[in-house]
Amino acid sequence: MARIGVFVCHCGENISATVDCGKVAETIGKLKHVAYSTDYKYMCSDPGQTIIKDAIKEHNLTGVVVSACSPRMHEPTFRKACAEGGLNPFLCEMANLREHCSWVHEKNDLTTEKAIDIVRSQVEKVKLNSALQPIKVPVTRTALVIGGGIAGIQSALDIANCGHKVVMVERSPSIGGHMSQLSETFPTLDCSQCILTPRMVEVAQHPNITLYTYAEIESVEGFIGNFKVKIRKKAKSLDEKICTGCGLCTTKCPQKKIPNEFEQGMGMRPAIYIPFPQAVPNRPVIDREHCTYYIKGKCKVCEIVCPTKAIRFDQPDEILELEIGAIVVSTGFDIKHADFFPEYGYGKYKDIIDGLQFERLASASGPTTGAILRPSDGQVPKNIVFIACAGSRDPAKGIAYCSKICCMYTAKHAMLYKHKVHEGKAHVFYMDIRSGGKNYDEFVRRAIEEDHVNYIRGRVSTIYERDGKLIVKGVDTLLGAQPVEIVADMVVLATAGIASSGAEELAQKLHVSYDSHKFFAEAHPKLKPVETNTAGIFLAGACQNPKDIPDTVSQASGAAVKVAALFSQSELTREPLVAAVNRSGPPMYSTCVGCFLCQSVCPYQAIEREDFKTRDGKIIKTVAKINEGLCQGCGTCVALCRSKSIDLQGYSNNQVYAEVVALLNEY
Amino acid sequence: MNNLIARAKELLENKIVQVIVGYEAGPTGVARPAFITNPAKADLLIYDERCVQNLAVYLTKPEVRNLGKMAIVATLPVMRSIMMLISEQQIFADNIIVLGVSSDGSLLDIADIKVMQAYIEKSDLGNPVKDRALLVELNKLSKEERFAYWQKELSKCIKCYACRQACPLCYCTRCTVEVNQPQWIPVQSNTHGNMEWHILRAMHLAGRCISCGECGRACPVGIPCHLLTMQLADEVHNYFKVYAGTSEKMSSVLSTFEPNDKESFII
Amino acid sequence: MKFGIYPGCSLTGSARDYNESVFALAEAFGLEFTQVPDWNCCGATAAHNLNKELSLALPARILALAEKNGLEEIIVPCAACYSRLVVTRHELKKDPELKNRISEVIEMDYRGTSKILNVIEWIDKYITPKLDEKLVKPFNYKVACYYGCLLVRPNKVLGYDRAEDPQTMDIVMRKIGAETIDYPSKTECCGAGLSISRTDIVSKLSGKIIEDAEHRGADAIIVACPMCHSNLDMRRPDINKYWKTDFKIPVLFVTQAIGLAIGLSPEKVGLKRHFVEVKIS
Amino acid sequence: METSRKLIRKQSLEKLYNQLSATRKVYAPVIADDKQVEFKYNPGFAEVTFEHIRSTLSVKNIAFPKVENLFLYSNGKTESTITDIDLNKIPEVVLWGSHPCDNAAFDALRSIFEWDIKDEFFSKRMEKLVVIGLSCHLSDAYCFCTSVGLAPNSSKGSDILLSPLHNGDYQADILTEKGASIVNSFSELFESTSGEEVVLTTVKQKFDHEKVTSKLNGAFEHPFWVENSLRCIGCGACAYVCPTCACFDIQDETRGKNGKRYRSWDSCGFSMFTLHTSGHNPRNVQSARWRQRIMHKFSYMPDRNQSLGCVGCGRCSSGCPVDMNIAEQLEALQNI
Amino acid sequence: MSDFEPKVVAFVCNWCTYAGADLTGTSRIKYASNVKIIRFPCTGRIDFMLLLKAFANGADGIIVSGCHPNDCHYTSGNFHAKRRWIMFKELMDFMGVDMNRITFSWVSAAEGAKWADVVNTTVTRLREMGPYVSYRDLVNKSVEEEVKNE
Repeated sequence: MARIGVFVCHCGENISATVDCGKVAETIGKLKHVAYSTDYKYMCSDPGQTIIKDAIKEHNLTGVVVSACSPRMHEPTFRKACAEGGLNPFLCEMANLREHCSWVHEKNDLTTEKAIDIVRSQVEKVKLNSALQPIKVPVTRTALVIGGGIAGIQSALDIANCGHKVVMVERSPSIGGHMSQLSETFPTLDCSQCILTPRMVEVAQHPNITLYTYAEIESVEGFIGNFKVKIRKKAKSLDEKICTGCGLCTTKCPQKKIPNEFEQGMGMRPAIYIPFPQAVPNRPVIDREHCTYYIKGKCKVCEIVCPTKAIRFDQPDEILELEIGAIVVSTGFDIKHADFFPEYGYGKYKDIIDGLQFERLASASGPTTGAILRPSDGQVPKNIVFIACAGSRDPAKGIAYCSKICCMYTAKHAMLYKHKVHEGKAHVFYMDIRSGGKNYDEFVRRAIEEDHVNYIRGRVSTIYERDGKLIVKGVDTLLGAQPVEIVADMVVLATAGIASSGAEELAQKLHVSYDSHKFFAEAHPKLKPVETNTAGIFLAGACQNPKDIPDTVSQASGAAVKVAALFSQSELTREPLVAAVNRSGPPMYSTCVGCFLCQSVCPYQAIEREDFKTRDGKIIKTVAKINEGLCQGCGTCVALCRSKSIDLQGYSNNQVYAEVVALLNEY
Repeated sequence: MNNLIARAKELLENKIVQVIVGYEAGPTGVARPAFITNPAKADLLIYDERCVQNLAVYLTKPEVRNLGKMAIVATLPVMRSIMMLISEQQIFADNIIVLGVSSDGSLLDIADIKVMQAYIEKSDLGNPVKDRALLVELNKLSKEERFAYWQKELSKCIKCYACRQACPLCYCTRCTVEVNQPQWIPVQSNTHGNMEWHILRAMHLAGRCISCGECGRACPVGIPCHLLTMQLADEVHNYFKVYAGTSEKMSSVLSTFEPNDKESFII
Repeated sequence: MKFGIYPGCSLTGSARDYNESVFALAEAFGLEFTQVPDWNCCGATAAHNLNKELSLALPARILALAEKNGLEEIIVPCAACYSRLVVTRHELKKDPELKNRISEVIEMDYRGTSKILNVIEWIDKYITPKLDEKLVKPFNYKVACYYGCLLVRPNKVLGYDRAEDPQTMDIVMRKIGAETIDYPSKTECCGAGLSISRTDIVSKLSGKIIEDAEHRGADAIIVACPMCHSNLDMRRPDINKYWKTDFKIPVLFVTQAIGLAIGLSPEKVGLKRHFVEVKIS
Repeated sequence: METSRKLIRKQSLEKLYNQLSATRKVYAPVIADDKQVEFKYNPGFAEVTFEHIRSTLSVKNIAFPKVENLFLYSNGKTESTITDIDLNKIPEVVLWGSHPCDNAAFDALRSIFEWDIKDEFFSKRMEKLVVIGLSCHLSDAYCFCTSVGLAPNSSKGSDILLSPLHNGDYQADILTEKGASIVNSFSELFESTSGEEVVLTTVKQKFDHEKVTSKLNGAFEHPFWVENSLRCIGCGACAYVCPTCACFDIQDETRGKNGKRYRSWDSCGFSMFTLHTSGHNPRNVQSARWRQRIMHKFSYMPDRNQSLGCVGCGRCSSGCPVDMNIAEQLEALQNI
Repeated sequence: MSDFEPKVVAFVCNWCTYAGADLTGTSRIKYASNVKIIRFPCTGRIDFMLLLKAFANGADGIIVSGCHPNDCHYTSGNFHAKRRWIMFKELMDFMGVDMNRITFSWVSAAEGAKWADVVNTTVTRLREMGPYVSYRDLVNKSVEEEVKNE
């Protein structure tokens, strides 16, 4: 027989001011199976919790209903108290008399009656609660970091330094990401590569890190602690073990007219190439799409010149299968290019470039070795216009968000230009200057005040070319919406940061959600910014939304800590509020009939197949089975299941049914 | 019909299948299901306008399955049922030979599932004409009149579950009505409980009903319960532009979604 | 199929040259039109500033009349009329309740079944396919296609060409042998609705467009809107006075240019009605 | 009691009906809107049909309703109180115009409900029941009363049996005290017999039920059952329309603190009928359940209840969605 | 009818509407006390049969509420729920059950005021509609049916 204890809290006067707590306790005390019912000023206080613990022992309670505030507030508190009192914590329920009753209704009989109804329905529910045990899941202590930009590098190093194994996968031939393309970084104007390359080398040399470049994620199965990941190592067409990275092949390759990705198309590279001089690993790959041998069937110059005979034209892609415990997604971002802007000529004007292209122009290792020159004619631009918010914060362009980094890098660009072209004039069109961050606003002020960059608050409506110049037509809203026309030599668009190409496909492989802009979605915007909705998969950097280097690095370290925390024990404990498919003896095994419609309804791929077989291996029946490691307990499958073969622990059919009946009937 | 018999004989004689599920004439003249395992008895097979039962219900019946590989005489609803059963992993396409019959009774050449799918796709997949007319009539009534109509009809229900048993898609080994923790549907037959049962049944067939009308035909007390599932089949098409049982990869309407599914009643 | 034509006020008044060229082309290509019977004002440009229902009811009546008379497609040469008709169709499609209300106002059933074609869509669909065989005098000039505002905006509603740097007219012109220049004033404002009230502004704005076209070496400006034409052509003396210039670049309707290219006479396509003399033929 | 035979003219029959239905519940057959024949309480005489072969449902519900409350309960803090059903509230009912097969079925039911201990609900209802039966002048291919020892004019189970005469009048056989008491109350409506001939249908005998019973003994494992039940879909229609099927389920239904225990019809044809808590199901396939149905009616009941469990009404076959024709199968059974 | 106070059961998801209703409380926004809330992890968990059970047990009205589309804590439970309610509503309409007695809404954890508004408009509407007599009759009649022969 159930023996339920009911504890009605006054919450000071928060509840008792409108609800007659004594009457609630008294009325509920008369119910069948209620062994103990009392009210108290502060149930959550130490003495209050002691009342519960004592009552559990004294009355040998089989269930507890704490009638107080919202369970979202104190459910963990009271469940813990019950556990300390010797009762399984999942045999404790809360009746929400504060947020859902006393605070929202006037003091009258109806309010007290409602309180009684709420408590009664929880009494009926708790009678049907089961003593649940936390779920234990084993953990493979190897992390996978997807993406080798600064976010991935930071995460990988942090995790590896905690003593855990890390596998890093980067789809391009070298790690380094966008940061390796940058010239100097705000707000300190230190050289990006100078601070990044040591980290890149550290990754390559770290005993705990295995690096796969030119590789992509093929598939991800499993769940937290137990992922099975397939990685496709694209053929680099050479034997990395033999190759010394001398680079002779790259200089002899006859095909040299391929737009260089690293230079944002502002330089050319051969078909066999090392993306940039500091690349890690510093070994070339053959771009089969452009290589003459793969296109026409002959050439093989690289093979001939290679001193170590490392070229392997017939090398196949390789598929690796790895056991992984946690995944950090750090796939970064892309930017929109000038061709996205009709009003700026659909990309047809060579001297309208984007921010990353400017970075390459300004970089000492870039195509102009750091000289700011017009792409069209190689002249030094005397008049340069920077346009912030190119695409960003523009719902009409489908990008309502702020790309966050552009204000700062535009100021940096203008400064770099002024430092290199002293007599030149730099203009910045902006909407607002968003320079929140340590030393950020000071940096912008320096650009304006010391480097005399002309900041114009307004948008640019159109740019067109006339007589070899770019006519920039905009407006100065601080001068009463005065039209402004600048005859410029070059325009730099601070284009919107967007999700990295392939982000959507990757999200689908990982089964993590993503927003309408294809940025990966965090589990909670404030309190779980590095987690995803899929347990065991974490986010770092700009794959979540555009962010600057300090933010990226912080988040990457945050993700690393999440991974390290997960890896701190050999098994993981989870709340047991998960679904379960019933089981019974043969010949039924389960009432599940195996239609597997629940598989398509489950957001977490938590539903698996289980075969029941005869001794000689013939399948008698295949039924659904919940993977407790994956199930998050939403219960959508439960409501869908026609034969009611799935139930949700903590919100079972029996429990919710009892709640409905108890809310509406006299007892 | 001769083609059908010849084909059935051939299949049995060559041991391609062990049983032909088709129709025969009973002693009172009604057509009824027949299970022919002996080629000599293939002559019993008939196909004419009396042959209306949806034979797909036998595809999931253990004792019929035990007979071995089967060939089934399949009208359009049977074919659509087969599609649903494959998509819901209850049967395997490889284990069945479909002896398709067209609406005029001629034997179709259904070589495989692809051919069957093509045949289904070019057929009229809406509800049967006579039922469409009934639905139109009912939809014309006021809400109160409809409530009264269904109360009257469902008061007749004796909970024999012939509607459920006759339906090829009600293949669960345990039905919700047999769950007693909690007792979702009262065991006894009363109008209210009967109504809950028929709501449950219709909802469980939402997006799955292939409009064969078998449930209504099976009802011994003449409740037009097939109109409930057929109304939902109409609505499924209205809202989601799909007909059930048109592909072996059919994803069920209620277990999938589109983010932009349109509704007008959620505030 | 029955084609309808909705001329609107301009084509029967200030833009008779346009009207003549459209009909001349149709005749040359064996196409026939039925004028929408009992047509009324489309409401441009004033109605939508005053009363939304009126601004929708006027075009809705035109469309309802077209439907009623079985006109599956109607060509609307005037860009302003085109804009009003398409916007109305869009608004009424979006809001069924509004559609019912407007149907009551016009006392006619409006369903939205007639297709609305602007002049370039019409050319693309019915003229271009047979253009090669009829082309006798390639239009070997450098031209600046001027689209103005209403032909391509609001782009999301019209769904025609692209709002910035539109191309459709350029493509048509290149088909008849012209060289089209790339210039930024394609969709700059001509002064449009201020044509009567503030001719100084028209002079300023239209002048900039003409200057840009001339500067880039165009021999002619090509338009597809009566309002554009009148601002660039009829207002030329004012423009020249305003800018103290002597722009002589002629302004042709796209239909006139095609007409010339297939060998129609300048009179036939209404060139004689222009204010700025057209020395092209 | 000594049976007697009277004549009742057509007009008098109407008077009898009207007077009976003015004073008590009369359960009589009518043809409903959807052409189904159903029994209703106190329909107008004009509505009452004399021309039906069989009603869709049998009339067993008058003694064995589809749902019967057994007792009510109320849960208190520590104990529950039980309220019995007041059997005296069960009203007197005249069953009018039911055919001999249905009336004979009451005897079969009695053999179950009053086998060892008397089921007080059933017994009370039977006690309050007066049956004015009607011999059959119509029959169809589904009828087989003659094969189970009955006939179109069997008097078994009737208190009064009416049989139609050629001239439209009715012959009334007064068979029991209850019958006599009705005739006595309305003696002015009854006359002496005229010698006019009774119109009866003939029902062809399809099998010999004793032979069937003896064949069944030992036929438990016969392949017949699987072969002949393949098309059975396992619904409960046959059991629910059957006048002699007596299986029931017992359930508690609680709402709030009050509840009731009731019994309601069940069917041995349902797959879950014999499911054990362990998961084991002794009759786990439909053939076993079909066998049970026939065995029960033609072997176990004759053996233990000294009564056949079938009256040959043919409802199970006419109502079956897949034409499981019981007479056809019994005919075949006697030759296995 | 003016004194009539409808009984309303609300089926809400834990993450949005339950939290939203908590916010209504924290904001001390008053609303009608007729509504009693049952907490579910997700709208996807809400079985349509529970709605019928609420009516059968004497509810005059029902509120079903969860996270706005795209906001589901479990990413897609509310989308599945939406389809389920579409079908349920159409079936109920066809059977003549009064769907004006059920309010379906999306109330986020931030919409405390919207929750109060949803409750108040529902209760006001139900007060005007009066008790759900026809459904209650159906249930009561069914209870009587059992004793029809007595």
